Amino acid sequence: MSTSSENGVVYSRLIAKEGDESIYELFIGPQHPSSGHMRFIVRLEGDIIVSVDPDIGYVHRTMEKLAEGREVIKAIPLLERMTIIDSHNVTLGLVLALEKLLDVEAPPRAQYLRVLLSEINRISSHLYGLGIAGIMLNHSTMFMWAFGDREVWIQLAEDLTGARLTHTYSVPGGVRRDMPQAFPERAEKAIRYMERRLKDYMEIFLDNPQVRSRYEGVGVLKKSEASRLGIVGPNLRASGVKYDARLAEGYAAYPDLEFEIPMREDGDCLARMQVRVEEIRQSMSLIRQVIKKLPQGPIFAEKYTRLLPPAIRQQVAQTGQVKFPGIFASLKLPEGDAVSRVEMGHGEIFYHVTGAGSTKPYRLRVVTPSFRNVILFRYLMPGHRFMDFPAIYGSLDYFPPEGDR
Amino acid sequence: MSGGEKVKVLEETFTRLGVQVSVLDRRVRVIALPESLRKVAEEALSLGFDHLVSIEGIDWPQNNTIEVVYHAESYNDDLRSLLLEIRVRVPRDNPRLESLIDVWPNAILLERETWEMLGVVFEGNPDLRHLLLPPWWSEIPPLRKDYKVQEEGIYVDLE
Amino acid sequence: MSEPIESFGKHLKAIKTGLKYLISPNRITVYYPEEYIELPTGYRGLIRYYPEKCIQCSLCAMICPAGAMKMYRTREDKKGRPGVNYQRCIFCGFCVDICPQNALEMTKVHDVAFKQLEEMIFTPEKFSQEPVSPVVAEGAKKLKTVIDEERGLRHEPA
Amino acid sequence: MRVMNIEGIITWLLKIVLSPQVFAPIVFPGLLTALMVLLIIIWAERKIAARVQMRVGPLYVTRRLGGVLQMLADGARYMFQEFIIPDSADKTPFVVAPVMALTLAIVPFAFIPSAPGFVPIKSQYSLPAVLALISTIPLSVMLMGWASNNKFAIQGAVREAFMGLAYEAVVFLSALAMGLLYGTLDLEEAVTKQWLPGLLLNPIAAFTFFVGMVMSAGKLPFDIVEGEQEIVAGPYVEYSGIIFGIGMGLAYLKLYSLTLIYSILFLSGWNPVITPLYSIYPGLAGIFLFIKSFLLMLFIVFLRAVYGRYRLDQALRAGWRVYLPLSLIAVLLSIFLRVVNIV
Repeated sequence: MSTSSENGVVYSRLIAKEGDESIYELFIGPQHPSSGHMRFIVRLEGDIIVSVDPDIGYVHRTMEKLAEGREVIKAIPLLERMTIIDSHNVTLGLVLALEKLLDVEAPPRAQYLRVLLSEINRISSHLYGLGIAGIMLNHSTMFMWAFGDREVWIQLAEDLTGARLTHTYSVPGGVRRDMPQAFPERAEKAIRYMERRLKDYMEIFLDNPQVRSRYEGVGVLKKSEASRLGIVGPNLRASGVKYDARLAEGYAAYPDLEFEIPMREDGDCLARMQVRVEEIRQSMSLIRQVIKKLPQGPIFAEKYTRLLPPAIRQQVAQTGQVKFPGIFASLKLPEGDAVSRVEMGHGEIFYHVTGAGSTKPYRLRVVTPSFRNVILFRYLMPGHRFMDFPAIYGSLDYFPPEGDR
Repeated sequence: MSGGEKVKVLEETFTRLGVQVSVLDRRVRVIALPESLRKVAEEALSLGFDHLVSIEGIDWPQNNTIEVVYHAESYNDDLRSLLLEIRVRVPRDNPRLESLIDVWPNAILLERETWEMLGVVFEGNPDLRHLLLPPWWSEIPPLRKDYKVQEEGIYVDLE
Repeated sequence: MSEPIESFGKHLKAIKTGLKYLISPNRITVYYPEEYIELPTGYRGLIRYYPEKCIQCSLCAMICPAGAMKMYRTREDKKGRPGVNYQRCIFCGFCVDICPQNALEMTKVHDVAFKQLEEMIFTPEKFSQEPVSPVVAEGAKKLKTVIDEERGLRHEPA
Repeated sequence: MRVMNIEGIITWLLKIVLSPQVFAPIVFPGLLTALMVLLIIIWAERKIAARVQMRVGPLYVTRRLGGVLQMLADGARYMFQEFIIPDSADKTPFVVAPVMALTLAIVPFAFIPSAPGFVPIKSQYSLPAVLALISTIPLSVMLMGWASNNKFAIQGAVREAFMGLAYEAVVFLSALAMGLLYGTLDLEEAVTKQWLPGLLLNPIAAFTFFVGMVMSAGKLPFDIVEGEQEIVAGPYVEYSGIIFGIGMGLAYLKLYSLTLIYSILFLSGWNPVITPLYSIYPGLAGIFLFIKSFLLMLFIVFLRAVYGRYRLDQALRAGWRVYLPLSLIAVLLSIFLRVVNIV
């Protein structure tokens, strides 16, 4: 097998090495302060990591098998449990694929509301990532600040959808709740507060010389390697690849909103964290644009509101809370399959839904960003010191329940 | 080269390889045979699809085959809105395929998952062991249709 | 430690930021049992069932993703009435949204505790009583959350 | 046999207790205040970190005082918790090591003067004696790590050895610089010689001693020995119950004795002596020494809310490449100041 790296990837680092007696084997096990719900078999030579074998699957809930055994609409709250900190982005991919299969189109106002909740979730997912990266360096202030300020965005999501984390907001045909009256002004205040707080984050965490010395030049992922290993999300954009599923797919209302893709060239831990902070700023500007440009009109597809009795249709228009038609309990998926890609906080999620004419999907394939980033643990770690392990782990923003599905 | 011509170029190169090509909404679907899989993969790599998004197995017990679906993607600007889908059918009782690790390095984990979930053996994959399931998993691969999951009704009868 | 002077300046800036918040902390703690937060309208809490509106169409039991809503049938009434099992319920609100008669409604109660697991299974009779939050019953102070530019989340007496 | 009446015995006892040899090490800057400082400092650390981090910190133990007795509750919990000795561990050193570490952390109070003329053991080598005792504590921590026969504990013990190398030389050299400056190695004389606080006389030594102190106490940003995120709790991973409590309190006791040394050498010790108090009882006159070291500890503990953790090799590199040369410069500066006989 070629170990040359002409196509950019060093193959020898892809295979976990067996230990001989000079190798010190440490199990950073599922029960460990900084391992999350997974285990790493770390092989050390002195202080230098020889190889890391990520052993995932401790939170594997067989989502794909469960989705095959239930009606289609039930797959949405099921698959939301893969990443509840970014729950709208994780189910949006499935809803888009189902809309292609059921050939229904969400009205423009629903498209904008989807972007609104997606960006709120992206900010709270990035804050979660910043907090975990902070506590991995034992910087408890960054952890508490990130999780404290995340409450502001969770509060906004709660006003919009009625649930803090697991909103189940998008369904095939549109969204379930309209934007409340007081929402725009509260969102504006949250954005101004967050802009001020990001400056404090930079001063106490990212520009703190102690954190800089832990992050700079550590876990460098070269541009060619990132693209060849199929890395996604901020980890990819920090290595200089300008790719974002929102540009590639142009779903929801993203084509008619302007946003740039923050990027870095050097691909080390610091670049990844800086990309996440800048993406928070981008998401806030997107929220401002959505609130300004939000079109009037229905939030649920005409094809389904037509089936509601007139009294309920009147009530929906008045309360802004959508009611489902009876057939939602047993939507029939036609023959054929559909594919969708959505940009989550952690990266690009991929759905492939195959229907076979029954109410249950024949096969539902989902590849989450964390599953695509797992290979980085094995690829990036060799050659670093043992104390770089939590720094790299924190900067990758890996989320075990999402990686295991 | 705009998206349209790009798709045409893809179509010609693959039809020259003697595989069935069809274009759906922004997806180039290639139905390949197990023998021509490596040729198609190397061709796709040279065209710019330099990494895999997913390797998926679909179990069709009716016609006794397992269909392995590769989705390849590219990050450069002209190809990024396109997805290359390669479908290969292998017999259900002895599903064997050639491992594509040296074409697409990130297949190393995806192949492990498909082997574990559907029993498709990828020859040449150096460490084909359990990834998500516990190491002592001995039942049939769970994503096969004959691995039944217990269903539940909606009625509960009181006294 | 390259360019020590500049990094020393940054050390001081980090300590200054810490001191700034030491002097004027922006705490977001709510002392829960003594105070509780008044939740926004449309909050998805425990469900309330109105038996008189229900037409026993069992759509809610069919759509429930977690299999929490079941139709409890007795010998005399074959169609059955819905009852929820809060061990499984995920508060997604699908049942409320599909009910054609608005016989199900979500309250703002979310902090009910149960001593035994069996208590969490609500038969139709128990399901039709209004759930009561223990904190409100004890008369805790009601607060409402305000998002404020300076301090982020602030809680004012509602 | 002279019959000692009751008052005789009481006055005799009182004389013993109030004598410097007993009062200083046991009561004032010594054991009792050390334990009381231990409780207050850990509580203050959690409260300060909580204030910076948008939360409240310990509260429910004594609600009106803001949970100040929280540490007492924790201490009692450790006291009554059964400590488990793993059978794979080496039993006797496993239990003896933390106790030895605690004694080594408390013995330095025998040399620390708390007021002019009020020192338990009067000797002109009290400074090197204290520092020598404090530098033996890492040995017992290594023994703890080695005896618990656990992979993470051994990693922790090796880290303790490495860190010991990083800061020991720096602390000794900066203390030597001050000894040279004052022309004496006796702590009490050092204070009398400071017509200007040592900090202003030799700021470089003050800075290097401060950093060396933070490193040796294992406080952030040099919290490397107990790196939770890498090696769970370092040498203390197999410990539970009171020997774990001792292990945890050890770092703070070491910090307390080092801050006392720091305020004696650099912040002119107990200098503004309150003469009326001195005439009543010399032991308490040194209250300023305690206040200065307490404030210094509060600042060091506040650093926890500002910093993460350095890598082991970065701490070593800083120790050897930055602070050791700095402390050598400090020695040269003291020699120069001595020649100019500024003191």
